[in-house]
Amino acid sequence: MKPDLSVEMFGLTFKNPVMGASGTVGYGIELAPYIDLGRIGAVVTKGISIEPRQGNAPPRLFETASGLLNSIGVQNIGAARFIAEVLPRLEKYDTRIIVNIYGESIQEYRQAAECFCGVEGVDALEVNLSCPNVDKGGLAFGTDPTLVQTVVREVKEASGKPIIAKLTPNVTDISPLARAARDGGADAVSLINTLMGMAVDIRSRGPFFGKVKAGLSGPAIKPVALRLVWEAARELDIPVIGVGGIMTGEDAVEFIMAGAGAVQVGTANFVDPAAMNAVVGGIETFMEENRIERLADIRGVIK
Amino acid sequence: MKPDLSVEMFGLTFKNPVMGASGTVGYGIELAPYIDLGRIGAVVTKGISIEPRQGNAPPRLFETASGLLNSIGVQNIGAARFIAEVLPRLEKYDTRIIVNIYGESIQEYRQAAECFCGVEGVDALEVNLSCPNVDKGGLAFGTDPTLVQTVVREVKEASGKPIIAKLTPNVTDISPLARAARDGGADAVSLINTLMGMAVDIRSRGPFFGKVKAGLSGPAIKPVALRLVWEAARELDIPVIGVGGIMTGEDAVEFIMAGAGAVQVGTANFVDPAAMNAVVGGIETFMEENRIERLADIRGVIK
Amino acid sequence: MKATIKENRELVPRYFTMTLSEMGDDFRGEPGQFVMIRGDWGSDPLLARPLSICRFLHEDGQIRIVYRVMGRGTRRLSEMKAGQTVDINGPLGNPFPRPDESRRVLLTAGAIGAPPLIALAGSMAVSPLLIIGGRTRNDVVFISDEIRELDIETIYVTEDGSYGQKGTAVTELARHVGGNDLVYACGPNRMLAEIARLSEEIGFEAHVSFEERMACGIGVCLGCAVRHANGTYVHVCKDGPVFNVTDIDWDRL
Amino acid sequence: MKATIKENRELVPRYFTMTLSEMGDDFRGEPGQFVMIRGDWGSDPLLARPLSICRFLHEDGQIRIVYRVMGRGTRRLSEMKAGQTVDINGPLGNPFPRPDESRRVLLTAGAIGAPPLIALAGSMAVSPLLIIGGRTRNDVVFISDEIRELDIETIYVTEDGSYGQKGTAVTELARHVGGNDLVYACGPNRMLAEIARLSEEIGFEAHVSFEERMACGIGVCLGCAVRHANGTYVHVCKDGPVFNVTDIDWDRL
Ligand SMILES: Cc1cc2nc3c(=O)[nH]c(=O)nc-3n(C[C@H](O)[C@H](O)[C@H](O)COP(=O)(O)OP(=O)(O)OC[C@H]3O[C@@H](n4cnc5c(N)ncnc54)[C@H](O)[C@@H]3O)c2cc1C
Ligand SMILES: Cc1cc2nc3c(=O)[nH]c(=O)nc-3n(C[C@H](O)[C@H](O)[C@H](O)COP(=O)(O)OP(=O)(O)OC[C@H]3O[C@@H](n4cnc5c(N)ncnc54)[C@H](O)[C@@H]3O)c2cc1C
Ligand SMILES: Cc1cc2nc3c(=O)[nH]c(=O)nc-3n(C[C@H](O)[C@H](O)[C@H](O)COP(=O)(O)O)c2cc1C
Ligand SMILES: Cc1cc2nc3c(=O)[nH]c(=O)nc-3n(C[C@H](O)[C@H](O)[C@H](O)COP(=O)(O)O)c2cc1C
Ligand code: FES
Ligand code: FES
Repeated sequence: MKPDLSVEMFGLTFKNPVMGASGTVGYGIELAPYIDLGRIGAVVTKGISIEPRQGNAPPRLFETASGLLNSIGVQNIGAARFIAEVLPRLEKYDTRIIVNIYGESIQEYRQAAECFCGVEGVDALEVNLSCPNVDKGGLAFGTDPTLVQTVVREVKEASGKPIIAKLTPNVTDISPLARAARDGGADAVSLINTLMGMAVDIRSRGPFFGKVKAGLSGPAIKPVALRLVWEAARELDIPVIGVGGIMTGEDAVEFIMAGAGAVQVGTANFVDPAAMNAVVGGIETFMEENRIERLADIRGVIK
Repeated sequence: MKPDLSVEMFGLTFKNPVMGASGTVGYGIELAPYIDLGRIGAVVTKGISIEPRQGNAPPRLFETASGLLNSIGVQNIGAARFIAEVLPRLEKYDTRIIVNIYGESIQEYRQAAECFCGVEGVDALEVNLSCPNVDKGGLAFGTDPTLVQTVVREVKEASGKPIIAKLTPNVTDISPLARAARDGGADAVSLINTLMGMAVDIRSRGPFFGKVKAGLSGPAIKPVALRLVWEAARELDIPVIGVGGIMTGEDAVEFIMAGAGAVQVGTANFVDPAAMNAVVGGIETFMEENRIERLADIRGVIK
Repeated sequence: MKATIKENRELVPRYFTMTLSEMGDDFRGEPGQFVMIRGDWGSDPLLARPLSICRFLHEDGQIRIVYRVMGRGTRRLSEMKAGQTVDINGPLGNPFPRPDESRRVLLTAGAIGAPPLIALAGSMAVSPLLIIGGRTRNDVVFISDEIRELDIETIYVTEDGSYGQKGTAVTELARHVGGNDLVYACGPNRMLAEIARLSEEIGFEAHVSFEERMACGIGVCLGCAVRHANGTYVHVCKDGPVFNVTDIDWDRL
Repeated sequence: MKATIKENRELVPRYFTMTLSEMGDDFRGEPGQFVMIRGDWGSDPLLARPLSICRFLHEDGQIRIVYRVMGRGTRRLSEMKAGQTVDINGPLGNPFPRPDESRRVLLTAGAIGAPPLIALAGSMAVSPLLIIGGRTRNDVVFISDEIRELDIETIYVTEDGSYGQKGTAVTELARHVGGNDLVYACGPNRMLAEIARLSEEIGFEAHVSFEERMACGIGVCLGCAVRHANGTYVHVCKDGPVFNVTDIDWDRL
């Protein structure tokens, strides 16, 4: 018997727990030549803001040991163009569409969310809480429980969509932030976003990136991501979506055992555009070999 | 002309900025067959507590992508035996000796520090602030500025030695903690200790480590370490000692450019017991090739 | 896609040629396109590396790449042996616009910039003039076998005069190029910027293949941004790697 | 220390033999000792791997290791070719106590546990009896060449009966061993625990080579802890890998 990989979250059924992580699958359609989008649970779009954004000046990428630093800067075409030009093409695929939204003030988050109010085809919003709070000197929203709760409540109200709060890992204790997201009405949390890192160019004797700091992703961060997912899952009754360094089906199973309701695959898509196929297949194989009928049988087995 | 690698910190001269990181060189003497201890700036001992400690049950090690998770649990022979049995052998080498101390309450830190009061041959104490605070449910001391300041003040008073406050990276913002260490009287701070991570054993469907969480070190964490060193160095006027994923002389130069007064080499010692020789040599080569006469010429060039 | 290494051989120190077979029947591609390539070597280095297709050996369903060992990835590649497999994604990016062969075509290569230009020359009916410049002898002769095989008219230039003319590819180009010529170039960005200036000065049309660090090679990471003359960012992997020199904001590289 | 690979060859599927030369004149070592070995392959995998010395080819200043591909590290090793170099640290750990050859010596190997026992047999004047057990044929015959070369009296045992006796190394040991015999063993910890129980029952002296994950191999990381019968932790790399079975707390592995 084929194992059942389907996942129920906030009233929706996902074919399987594997999603493309924000910023690593473009708007989703770009991967269509490489994978059957209908075989993955969902795509999460690149972060979308109210207005188009150019992103940061190059260089934007630096490879580290088993990791990648990026300083893309949320380059995107803005909500209006996304809805008009991209969404119709993306909707043709039989997969869930989650829009990742970006803002630098509560107002901006709210407005970005409003853009998707009533927009069919968008199944949920994922709120990137790692954005710098320009009103508060640039510290991420995701580091302050009060702000997390407010932002989540506002975007939920404004959009009427299920909300996934994407938490930042760069915090002392994830628990109060996870609780704040839930209290704000989040239907799920996803974590982790990138770890804050930096690279030095010893030839030029300067920072490698114009903004000095950049976000670290990839296999290097998997142990940290697993720990945070485990901590958040123990704290919450809403689903936790695990992200960070997932390259294989076995990696995904680790996150599920640590408590993840679903997983996102990010940097792996760069290494191999067909990575998500392999992750879905790997989970299936693991379940078959170990006679696991449904994911609930292994989810959160690590207490 | 040979470049000058020497470093002055808290009134002491170090031959060069390269130290063996706590927990990765045993008590120091274990590396004597592999490297000329007289060629490195200092050794930092394994964390030492008042009483001997057995450490955690195995397994204690798990290799991750470009990293290592450890759950050693501060196994050590205790301050008294260290002073009586190990120190006399270690003192014979022409290098600085820094004792890393461990405690689970302010009282324990103070007592551990007292053990070294007046003990000649011990050049400084490094206070591991990642220890769980048993009075406060196990969150690390290093996450609370008030506690950091208190612990540093107490150990300084009790030992009369220069104090290096070893900060934990698992915090939202390192600045207040770095300032707290300075305000408590720290002569330097070192960072980073390991990132908190976790590993899952999907065969047994359980956590790999008995304590579930474990500390991540190695090249995987270097970008995060660099960022924290840079942030702390901008904040402080006391030296910052950079640790995390340093494998080569060029890695060390990156930390120095990010603001480090000295560096520690940890996991690299496991990969190659002669790693510290290579790091010293690599810094020297870089300075020669780039006509840098002294480290001050490149230290903190990244603003 | 898996491809099998048929040959991997050092040409001169640091320069290698690798022939890949079993590319699959649907592997087509045109001069100027590249592949993302990676061996099966754990996660350090993590990302695939972009390398231009130097030869399409269509008869045998093979391609050839020529590369210089720069760092971790190319070194690892250089250690691979015939019979091992690599992961290939490609052909990627936009090819060189097909040259109007009624005009004189000049190819200008800076050392390891030569491979895509060799592919271009190989696709032309009439041999173009190839100018290949480099610091020293090895930086230009590494590609001689391909040049001979395709019988391309070539001027070699080295900065130290150890082989061919003494000078740089750009000074040599300046000596030969006219306003009505068509120039294709690949090399360090600094060299390409000089060609852009020259093109403005003399008025010739120039298409250059641009290099930028890449993560994905397929337009999903937005990492390979370069500033377009119109002020927006374009992406080398998807909008390039070939650009008309007038497309790039050379002052803000 | 750098050593050069003289030979690296698959014996049977997944089992390899690697001969290393240029070990340096001061490379001595005794049966039961191991080396930490690592190729020059970036930081994934990061750590060196402990492998027992299987043969000391003193005349040529060479050693031989025999290994099974388990995961990332051993697979990477298996891909290396003659002529490439590896980093070696060793010999490390405590050797087997020299057997009192007036007693009957029985060596018990669980599959890839054989290599250090081969080294021990090779150092003895009189051939001991080697019992090698494994799941199936390949898990015992991989080491046959060494056994033949050293002319070691051997009983092969497989769980599926595909080669030699049907059964396990321990059941076979139980059939042969007497209270006054001297047993040396290496294999999975589960097997060693059974031998410890047998030793208590029958009264023979047994020394086992123990496996635990290692980071440093030299006693600085304290990672390879195993519980001593006296309740403290000992470290496999420094206090072992060879232990008297009475030293280990087998109930708390
Ligand atoms: C479209 C395209 C086509 C290319 N075609 C070829 C080709 O045919 N043959 C060939 O040898 N090379 C080619 N390159 C360059 C090649 O991709 C890089 O040399 C290679 O990725 C370096 O990887 P590495 O791991 O060896 O070096 P790294 O360890 O990644 O870096 C080593 C050094 O090279 C520099 N570097 C790394 N990547 C780049 C880059 N993309 N551009 C400029 N500098 C870089 C780094 O700053 C560093 O100093 C091409 C690049 C692009 C974008
Ligand atoms: C003193 C000593 C001597 C050894 N001698 C030999 C030898 O002569 N020949 C040989 O083939 N092997 C020997 N081993 C075992 C060998 O070190 C491991 O098989 C190897 O480290 C696995 O590395 P890997 O990267 O291939 O596997 P990994 O990717 O690290 O792991 C693959 C699988 O193997 C398991 N594993 C990893 N390390 C160990 C270990 N130390 N013990 C038990 N299971 C492990 C893991 O749990 C995992 O399931 C010895 C080990 C020790 C400690
Ligand atoms: C190039 C790049 C761009 C990213 N952009 C976004 C983004 O726009 N919004 C967001 O919430 N996360 C973004 N992320 C974070 C990823 O979605 C993911 O959380 C992170 O990379 C960890 O997963 P990974 O290790 O599998 O890549 C980005 C990551 C990368 C590498
Ligand atoms: C096995 C191991 C044991 C450690 N023990 C200690 C310790 O006792 N006290 C301490 O302050 N840090 C300890 N550390 C942390 C290191 O000193 C260092 O901060 C960390 O490993 C990051 O550096 P690296 O990446 O170079 O290893 C330990 C690290 C490892 C890997
Ligand atoms: S390399 Fe990813 S967008 Fe170009
Ligand atoms: S492996 Fe490090 S102490 Fe044994």
